[in-house]
Amino acid sequence: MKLMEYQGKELFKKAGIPVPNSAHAATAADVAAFIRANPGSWVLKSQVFVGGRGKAGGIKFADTAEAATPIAETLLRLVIKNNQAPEGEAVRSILVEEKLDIASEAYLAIMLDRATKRPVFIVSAQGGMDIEEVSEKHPEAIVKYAVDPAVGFQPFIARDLAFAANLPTGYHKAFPKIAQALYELFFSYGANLVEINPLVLTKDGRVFASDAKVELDDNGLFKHPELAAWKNDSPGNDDEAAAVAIGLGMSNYAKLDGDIGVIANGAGLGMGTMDAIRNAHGVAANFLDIGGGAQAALVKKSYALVVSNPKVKALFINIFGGITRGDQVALGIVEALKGDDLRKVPLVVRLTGTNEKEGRAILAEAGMHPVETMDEGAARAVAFAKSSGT
Amino acid sequence: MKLMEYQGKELFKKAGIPVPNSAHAATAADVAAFIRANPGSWVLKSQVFVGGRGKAGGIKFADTAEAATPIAETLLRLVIKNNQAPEGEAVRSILVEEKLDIASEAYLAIMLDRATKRPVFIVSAQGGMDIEEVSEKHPEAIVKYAVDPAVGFQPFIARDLAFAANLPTGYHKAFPKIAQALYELFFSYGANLVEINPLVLTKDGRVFASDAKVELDDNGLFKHPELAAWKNDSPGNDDEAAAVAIGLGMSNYAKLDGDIGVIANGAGLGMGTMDAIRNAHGVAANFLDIGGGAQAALVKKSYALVVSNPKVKALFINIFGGITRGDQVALGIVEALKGDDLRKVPLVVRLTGTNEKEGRAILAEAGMHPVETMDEGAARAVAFAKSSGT
Amino acid sequence: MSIYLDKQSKVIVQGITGREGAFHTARMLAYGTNIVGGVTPGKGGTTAESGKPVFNTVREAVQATGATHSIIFVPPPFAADALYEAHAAGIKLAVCITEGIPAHDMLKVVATTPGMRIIGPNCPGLITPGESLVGIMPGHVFTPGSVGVISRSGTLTYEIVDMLSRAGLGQSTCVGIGGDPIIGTTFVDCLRAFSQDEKTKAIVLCGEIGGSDEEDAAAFIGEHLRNTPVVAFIGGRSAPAGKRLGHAGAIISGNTGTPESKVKAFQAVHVPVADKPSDIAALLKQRLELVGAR
Amino acid sequence: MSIYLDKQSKVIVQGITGREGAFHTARMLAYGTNIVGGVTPGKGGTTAESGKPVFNTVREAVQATGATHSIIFVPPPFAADALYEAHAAGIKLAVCITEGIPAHDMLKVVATTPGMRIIGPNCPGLITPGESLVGIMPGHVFTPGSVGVISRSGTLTYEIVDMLSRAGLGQSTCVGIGGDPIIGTTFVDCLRAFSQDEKTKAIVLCGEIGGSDEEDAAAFIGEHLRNTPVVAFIGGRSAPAGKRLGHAGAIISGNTGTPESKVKAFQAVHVPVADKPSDIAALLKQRLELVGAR
Repeated sequence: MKLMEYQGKELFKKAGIPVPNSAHAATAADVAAFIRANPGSWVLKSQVFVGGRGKAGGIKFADTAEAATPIAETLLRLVIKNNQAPEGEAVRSILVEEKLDIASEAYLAIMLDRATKRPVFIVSAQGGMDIEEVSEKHPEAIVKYAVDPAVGFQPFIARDLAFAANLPTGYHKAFPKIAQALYELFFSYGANLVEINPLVLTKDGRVFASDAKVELDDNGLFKHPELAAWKNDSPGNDDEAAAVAIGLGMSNYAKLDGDIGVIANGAGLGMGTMDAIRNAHGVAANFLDIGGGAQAALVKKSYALVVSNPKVKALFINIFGGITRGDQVALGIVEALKGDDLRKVPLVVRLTGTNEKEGRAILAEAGMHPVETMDEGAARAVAFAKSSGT
Repeated sequence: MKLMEYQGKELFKKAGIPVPNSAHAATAADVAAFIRANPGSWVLKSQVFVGGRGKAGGIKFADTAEAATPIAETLLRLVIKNNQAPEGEAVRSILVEEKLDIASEAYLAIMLDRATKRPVFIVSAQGGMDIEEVSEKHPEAIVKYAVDPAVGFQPFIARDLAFAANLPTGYHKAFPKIAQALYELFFSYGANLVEINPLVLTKDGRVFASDAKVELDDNGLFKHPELAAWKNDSPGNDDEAAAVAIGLGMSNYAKLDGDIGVIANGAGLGMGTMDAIRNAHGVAANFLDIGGGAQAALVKKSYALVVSNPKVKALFINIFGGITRGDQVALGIVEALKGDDLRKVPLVVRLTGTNEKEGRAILAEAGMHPVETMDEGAARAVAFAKSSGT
Repeated sequence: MSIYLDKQSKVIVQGITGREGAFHTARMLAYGTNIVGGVTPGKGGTTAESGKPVFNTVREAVQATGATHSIIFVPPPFAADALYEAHAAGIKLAVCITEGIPAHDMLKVVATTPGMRIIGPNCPGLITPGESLVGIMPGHVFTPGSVGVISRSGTLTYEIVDMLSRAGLGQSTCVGIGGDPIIGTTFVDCLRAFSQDEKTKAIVLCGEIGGSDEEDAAAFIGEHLRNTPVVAFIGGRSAPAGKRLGHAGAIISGNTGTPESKVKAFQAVHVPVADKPSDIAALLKQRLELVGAR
Repeated sequence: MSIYLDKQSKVIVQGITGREGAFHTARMLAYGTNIVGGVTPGKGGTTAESGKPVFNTVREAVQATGATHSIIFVPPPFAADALYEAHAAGIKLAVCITEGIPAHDMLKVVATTPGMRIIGPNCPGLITPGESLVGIMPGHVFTPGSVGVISRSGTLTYEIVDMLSRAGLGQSTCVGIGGDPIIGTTFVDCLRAFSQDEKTKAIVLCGEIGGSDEEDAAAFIGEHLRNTPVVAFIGGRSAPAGKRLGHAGAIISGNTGTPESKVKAFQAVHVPVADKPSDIAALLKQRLELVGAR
């Protein structure tokens, strides 16, 4: 689950990480009212999940309520795009934040590192919008420390990072406390990533987290029921909600751009099935992994979810059973096709592995004859979709 | 620092360990008033640090305020003795506690184990007053588990202990939560020992910590300033307070029964000096370790503390300097003997090790001539004490 | 020979009386796995459906049976505890089938259970064909032979192995290492084990987009397995960037973990990357002939 | 030869610019210890009183000097952090002089710093006479020779070594293991090292009341050092039961840790226990003659 800046900063505040004064506003009127009540220089920051909002014009300044109103209206109509999100993301709300008198911008993050199997601190004295460029062109300006989870955070880690990254001395007093608080937040919320970019040193010597990027591990969310409300704001939520609604894991369904529906067991086979469709010159309409050990009812619901996408012209159900049993899958398919409540599309089934014989018998009784291989199934599904016209 | 039962139970309550209803009372009138306001069957438990209060008559029952008054008066006059504390300890106050309808008594403790360098859980289904006898006669009835500090408490540990100790099934639901809470208390307060004996299962199926023994590591107390008030109640406090008052560690001074004062640097040498005095057929009046790196002022204050004990007839200052410097010790001795504000007793000095030459020069100037060895010094001090008459 | 598992390996099942535990215990026994008992707290002293003894704790089970291997069918909130329990009881290899374990739980488990090899979590387990299956794989697609198989995916592995078997390429040991961000045993761990296994003459490596495990594997192959025929496959190459498809590992972010970076890494050490699973067997045969011809 | 330390060992001082750190750095340098630098955060790039370079972090110090040994003069609340830092920087042996470290801090340090030997805390350090001193011991009482000395006490060790030296019994290495409840290196660790050291021909072991380290040491001697002359001494035998005299270790509780139990354990493996420090040298000479006569 990704958090928006204002949500991340709420966690930061609780953890004792200094953040600038701010107010979260959903309308231009709210923005203006807040600035009227709190005279000063303010930054209006578009709240979106995609990166690059600064370069896309999503961050503006205002000194008065009057100046702020049209700016806020413009921001709230903005759709922010970048390479990773070409379709763009509409700005949802605005964080009105104290304008800082910046002396220096540093970078501080902790992420879960697969390779070392440890939480890794990443620090640079050259924070700000161009951190990725710094990373590419001056990798030596970025320092890292992989924390032993058995040891946890220790003060020396912060000292080591601050000295190795050559943080300006103005940071030295505040940095260890911020690094420790950030680690505790990372640890207690089971985060994949916590990032402060920039970590600002002001001209009067204060240090603030001027941005907040927090990504939590979905598998650990059950330990934090208090965050459930934010879950609804999280991107990809429509697909996740649909998956969860029928009893799948939240990342087991994703709608895509093509016209061939996919149901597979296991994420690997699901992706493999999409690859096979691409190899057969088709495009998948979705990714759907029924998980391990799915029962008939779940197979039926998965069918319903896939065909609820009107783009779907053909469906390829590709099962290689391990923990999943062929008979349960076959029963689910037969159930799904009964009656008229679910849309029918040309269907290709491939069914092998655990309880394959029982499953095939059930399908045969219903007049269905599975294909033998994934490649064969993909080719036939693509042919069905093409023959159904555009 | 040792806690009394009522203090330990306060920590238990905070940690979520179930304890019986109770009130802590300093006078018989308070006891009676509480029972009058809360009719029922109550246990009156003498609050002392020494063990064996049950066998010594320190625990009594009362169903009415009238019955309780004389009992409480008797208890508050009681001095409880055992093998470890032959001089006895006066009862300070009374814990008035709900009388439990006991079905079973178990034992649960966690202690810091030097040998494994781990916190060790100790569990027995045969708790109660005779746990030490159980330990001697039926060691197999006592099960242990050494927790890896890098891993910490995990639920399987409680399951393993409960099954291995054959705890009655009535305990099984409550036990893992209590074991976990006890471990967290042990860990977060830096305890040397936390003990529940007995852990009572009542006839109506509830589980309670019916007693509480908690001993905290003095070195870790700086992390818990909120416990400072209890420190004053802790046994040995007079000696500890005297030591801390002059700037020594709280366990660096202990008054003993003999007549030969001892000042040494290092606990090992301090104990060695006492041994040497015993070998010379004398008895030490105290243990005093000036610690490592003592300055002259501390040496003078230590002298003052030792001679403030009127039993002291002779003083043996035994220094083998490592981190402690001979010149500072010599300066302190010279300072102590100046003027009339401090009592003078026959003094034997032994001074060797770091800055020995400088120290001897200072002493020589003041007309003092150190002995060469510890044995020689001990013998001379014993001779001084004996010749000073009884 | 084989790696990690053979006919003699004594296996217990943590969660043996649960729905999945009982079902797969029966299948593993049918395959010939030397299952010696199982654990379900509170059911100690009883006998499982499969006829195997049930113990209250792993320690009891190990003491009574001498088990060295464990397979864990336990829900995500309790899986880390099950792994700690296995480690404390002296288990040497634990297969964790459970999907959905918090990554931070695994972070700590992996860092604090030295001496115990963990396969998974969120994996199909491992199999030494013809000898022992400790997992949820469909045993009948595997055949004994000399190809070592390592895979981040579960079901895709069955696909690949099925085709290897049909092409007459039997397997020494197949390890499903799991697709989670933090796993106990990596490609490199398995490659190292295969490099010391006399029976394994060739290796198939089935990776995925995301992470850098494949790049690390390529580096190891370049250094230690230059003379062993290896064929790789990268799943999820048609996945759109930024989308999350099931395995948390399959996130593409920045330039690391892209299919291109992985393909490049393998090609640099002369490991062909199959375009689709059905090409793997043919590519491996070519490589084997090449070695044979030398 | 010697154990843990020799003339070549490169040593850094954590807390080199503090009062104690600076004082003992000068004394160690005077003894001949190969001190290559020190660490004080914020003073990196300067030069200490002793003329040695100061670094901001242990990592910098190790990178610049190749140090393998560290001695720590840091107040109790920060000592655990200093030990973690030494470990993370690759230090192989750390001597922790600090007195008053919370036992729970040491519990975790000891459990999570594999590969680094910790001497102490609350100890006088170690010395290989004539070669190197990493500690706060008064160097002049030590003489090179072949007696290994291990002691839980600091100052009492000086006493004992002084008498050994006067009796012509030089020392190979002397280790003050410290008197705290949780220490990094135990009697048994040192005995094992001495048992593999060719130069060490005899051992003096200076224990204390409390704990079971002496009993463990006796068991090790019985198994592995039957042919080495060993003499033991137990300090604090006149301490009243239940009283706490300085070292938390010196608590007598129940029947464990009593002087009687320790004396009995040593006598069972034919290790004489001296009544007083001044008897040790004579007892050791007797033992050496006995071995010589065989």
